[in-house]
Amino acid sequence: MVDVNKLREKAKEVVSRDDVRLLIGYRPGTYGFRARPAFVLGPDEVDELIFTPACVNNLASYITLEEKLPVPRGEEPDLRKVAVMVKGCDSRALVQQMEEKAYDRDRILVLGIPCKGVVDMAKVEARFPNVLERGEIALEGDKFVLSFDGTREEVAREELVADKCLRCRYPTPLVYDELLDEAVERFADDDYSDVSELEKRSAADKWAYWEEKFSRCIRCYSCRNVCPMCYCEDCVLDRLQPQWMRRSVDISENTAYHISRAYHLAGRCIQCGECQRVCPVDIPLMELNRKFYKDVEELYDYEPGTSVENPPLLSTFKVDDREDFIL
Amino acid sequence: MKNPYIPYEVKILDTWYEAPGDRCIKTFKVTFTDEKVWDTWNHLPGQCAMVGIPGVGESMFCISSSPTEKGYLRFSIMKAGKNTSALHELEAGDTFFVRGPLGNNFPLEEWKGKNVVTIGGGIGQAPLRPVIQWIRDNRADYGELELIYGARTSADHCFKDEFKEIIEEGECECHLSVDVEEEEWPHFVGFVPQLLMEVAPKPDNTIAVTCGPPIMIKFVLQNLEKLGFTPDQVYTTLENRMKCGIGKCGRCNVGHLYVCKDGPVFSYAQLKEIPEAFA
Amino acid sequence: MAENSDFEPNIVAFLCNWCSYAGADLAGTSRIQYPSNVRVIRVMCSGRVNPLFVMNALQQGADGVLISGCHPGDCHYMQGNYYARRRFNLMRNFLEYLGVEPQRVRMSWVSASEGAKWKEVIEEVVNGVKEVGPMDQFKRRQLNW
Amino acid sequence: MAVKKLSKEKVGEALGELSKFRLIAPAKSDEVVVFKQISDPGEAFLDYGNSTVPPKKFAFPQTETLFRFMVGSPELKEKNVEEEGTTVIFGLRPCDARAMSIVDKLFSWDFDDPYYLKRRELTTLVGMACVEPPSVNCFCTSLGGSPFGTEGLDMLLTDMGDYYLVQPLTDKGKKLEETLSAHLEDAPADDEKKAEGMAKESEGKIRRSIDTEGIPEKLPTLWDNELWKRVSAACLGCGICTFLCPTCHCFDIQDEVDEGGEGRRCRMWDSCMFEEYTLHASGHNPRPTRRERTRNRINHKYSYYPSRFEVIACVGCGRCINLCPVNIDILDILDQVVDA
Repeated sequence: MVDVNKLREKAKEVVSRDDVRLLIGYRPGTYGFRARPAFVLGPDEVDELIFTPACVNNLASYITLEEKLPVPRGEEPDLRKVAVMVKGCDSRALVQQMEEKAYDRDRILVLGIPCKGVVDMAKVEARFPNVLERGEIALEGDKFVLSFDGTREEVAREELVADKCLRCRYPTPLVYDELLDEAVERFADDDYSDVSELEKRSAADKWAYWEEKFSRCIRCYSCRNVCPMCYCEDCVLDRLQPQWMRRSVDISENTAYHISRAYHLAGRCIQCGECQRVCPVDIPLMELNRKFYKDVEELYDYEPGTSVENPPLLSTFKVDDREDFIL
Repeated sequence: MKNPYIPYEVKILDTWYEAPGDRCIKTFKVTFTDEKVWDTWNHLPGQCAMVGIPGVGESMFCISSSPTEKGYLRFSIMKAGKNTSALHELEAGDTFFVRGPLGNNFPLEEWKGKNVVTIGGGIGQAPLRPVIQWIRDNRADYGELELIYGARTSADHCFKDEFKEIIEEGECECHLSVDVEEEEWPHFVGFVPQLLMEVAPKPDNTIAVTCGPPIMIKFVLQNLEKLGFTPDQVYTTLENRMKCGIGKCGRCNVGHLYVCKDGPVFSYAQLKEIPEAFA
Repeated sequence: MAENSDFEPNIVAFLCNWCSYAGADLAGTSRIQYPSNVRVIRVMCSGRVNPLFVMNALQQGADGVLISGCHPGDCHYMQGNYYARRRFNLMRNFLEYLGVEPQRVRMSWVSASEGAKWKEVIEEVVNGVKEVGPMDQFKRRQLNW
Repeated sequence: MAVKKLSKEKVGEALGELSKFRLIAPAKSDEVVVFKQISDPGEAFLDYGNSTVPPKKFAFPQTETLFRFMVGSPELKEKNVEEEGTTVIFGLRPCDARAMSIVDKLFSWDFDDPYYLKRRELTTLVGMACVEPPSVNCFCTSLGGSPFGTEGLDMLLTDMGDYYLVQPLTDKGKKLEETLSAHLEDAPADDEKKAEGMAKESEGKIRRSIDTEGIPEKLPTLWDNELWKRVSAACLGCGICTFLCPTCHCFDIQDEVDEGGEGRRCRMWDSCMFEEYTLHASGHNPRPTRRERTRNRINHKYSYYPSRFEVIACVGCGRCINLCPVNIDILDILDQVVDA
């Protein structure tokens, strides 16, 4: 576990630097076990910063999310660095963004947090409903320790940990300027069993499965907006000329939306799981992304967000790529 | 009551370009395909209508003809997005759809006996045109009419022929400008707010009406204050993205006012209270 | 899906201008008979085919989609078909994962001289789609209202 | 007439009776509770907290055709809402019903919205009192609502253990009670009193609150306050808070044309948190960042709406708090407004 004092000290040092504009980290949420993103502008604001297993957000999204307003005449654009705290999975978003040349490495300052897993807040809230006063979660050994309302509960790690963490290949950030804790050895691997299982079903079964899910979609676009890889300034979904995706919400358009969203992440999704976490109607979006992830690894031996030097998967090719499916 | 979402079909009687370029402005002179609609159609200067083509969309435009011009409506439309591009394809004899009249109007009844000065910029002259036309057609009811109008170049001037006619007839003071120097331009060179200071209309018993790009309106309002106009003597129109036009869909609000329903005509006295009005 | 002998599928084919379109043209001028279920959309290169095109075709009532380009190495733009190949492979696997039968989305290499191959490809595609029946997964359905 | 009860064993029968209407009830889609049209009473899932998506979509559908046309033809075929028939929304929460009565004001303001109002006229709302507040973030009592609130409802059901206490509240509710009469029995005489006590108890269990006094007047004075930048910094600009809000009513209108030129003009939910919401065709956007959009959302609910309709456009259902991906909490924002 990251020592919170060390984290705040480091944060203070970073935001005090002349070449740093902003530090993005975590602070306690407004109720229960929640944590939320913190945007720290000065050294006097670091005291609320935390890192706990409740810090589920992928803060890499915010680097590209900020609106670029025109710089008023006579003023210089603010080119100072953005400092960001990242877990292992989050750091891969930075790698992938830089691989795609979304920004230069010197625009960001990365505080890496080796991570042994965050909680699935839905599981926590199902297990401990009605916790309003601020509670705390810590990982101690292989148990989550939850303290709230004067009580302390221990729960086995597997029961509350987010699914993505059980498959985590990169618990220690792949890119950082400073590591806030000792590196964590890889403790899990991904066998894609969930994807393989679905692959085996019949076409009709698969469609029935997805139809139920897609028909719930309300197209709030939270899965798109939260995604660190969805940073196009002009999204194909919003375009009216030509309008590829209609705004009306029905099974056809919803399916089209989910195909487009997932396909745009083919070879780019870094498995942070944010899309599935934020979905208000529990569409298992990671099962879509993971299909691509699996195929990309199996067919092209490519793993997104692992090396800045790699060319993006779909902007390159090999002459001997597989083509047994071609007539 | 009629379903307010159902538009009327109109037929284009005549159409011509006011200004050239990528963002060209085309005027459409139209009448209802169903003549009976005229019996219930009542609009006043300043009011708007949703103009569109089923299959493309709808957008809000001011009706740029005065109700004193009988038998037709006029719209002057700048090519900007999907809907306006489709409208620009249309020629005389073609049809499109109109839903309205929507919004409020200039309080021309209240202005009776007063002088009126209009200050327009570019396509912003479109909502001012019905005011001018109304006053020209009810000349005895109003005092002096003074027109101030500018655009980037002389080619960008809207309603060129009508301005020419007004100037030739000498029925009212008319001040024109272009932003940048051009050959054989007999009038003012510079921005509209500068021209306004040059002309310096007197505020006594006078109403100032302005419409144009937001940045122009901002400086015109400042300059009118300098000239001694009080906020309740100054009127302008606002625009925002609109969908329903009847105060339901929510997007066109500036502060607590819906531009489509409470506007588009506002007095500066109203807008001064609303910081969002000039966002 | 039940096999339906009366079923005549709609196939949308995106053909590259330089090879496959010419190949289909050759089939025509050589009077080679092939099934008339295909609606051809000419694109400059198979690399131009955005996966959105495929999805949109299926939404708008196509029962199958074919993308056809030059053989590897023959691309008029040097590499377009290589990119298309990668993109298409992922697309095809993904649609299958959602429950869209793999027979519905196909890709082929047909050169300008392969009029006879064009016929074979079309027969293969049409028969494949006939096997799985009409596309009814995410076709746009106008609701009653 | 004695107060009636509906035994839980007979709920199936009663729902069967009601399925001659368009019957909307909470049901499960995987583990998510959604309101949907049900034909089989067994689908109904009444033992729920609250639905993720509010039942507003049955008065104000997410996508709705206004009229149909053939491209190039002058004929426009108006949608006839009447064809949808009589609708019963069964088992909705009092806050969601109250939200509908709030939104009614907007849709009947000045221009009547024929689609919405017709649908409301055809709809009977059967509420399910919250014996337990469904969420830790419920704050309906701060906004004039209550877990047993009746505003907007035609009938209220209260879970008394083995049966539901049935209280018709309007003529529509009484009519529905008659329709159901074969399945109802007399309730114990003191049940209404008992329910009042349960209401008090449930109200006492609501733990979040805000004093709204003065907020509508104060908000416009905080226009340029730095709090807006702070509270919106984490916002992702998604539509969760607005789409899932039972009082949010903003919509977009778009035309859709199919192969062959058959088209429809339809309206669909839109969100003030989306960038394109206010984007002009010229490229100018009067609300260019999440700061302005967040400010507008709060102002619309807590200042603009009450200034026009004398009621705050929020019912305290807590959905926007529960489901915000980044824990933007409307009560936290309002606290900051009060403190500013």
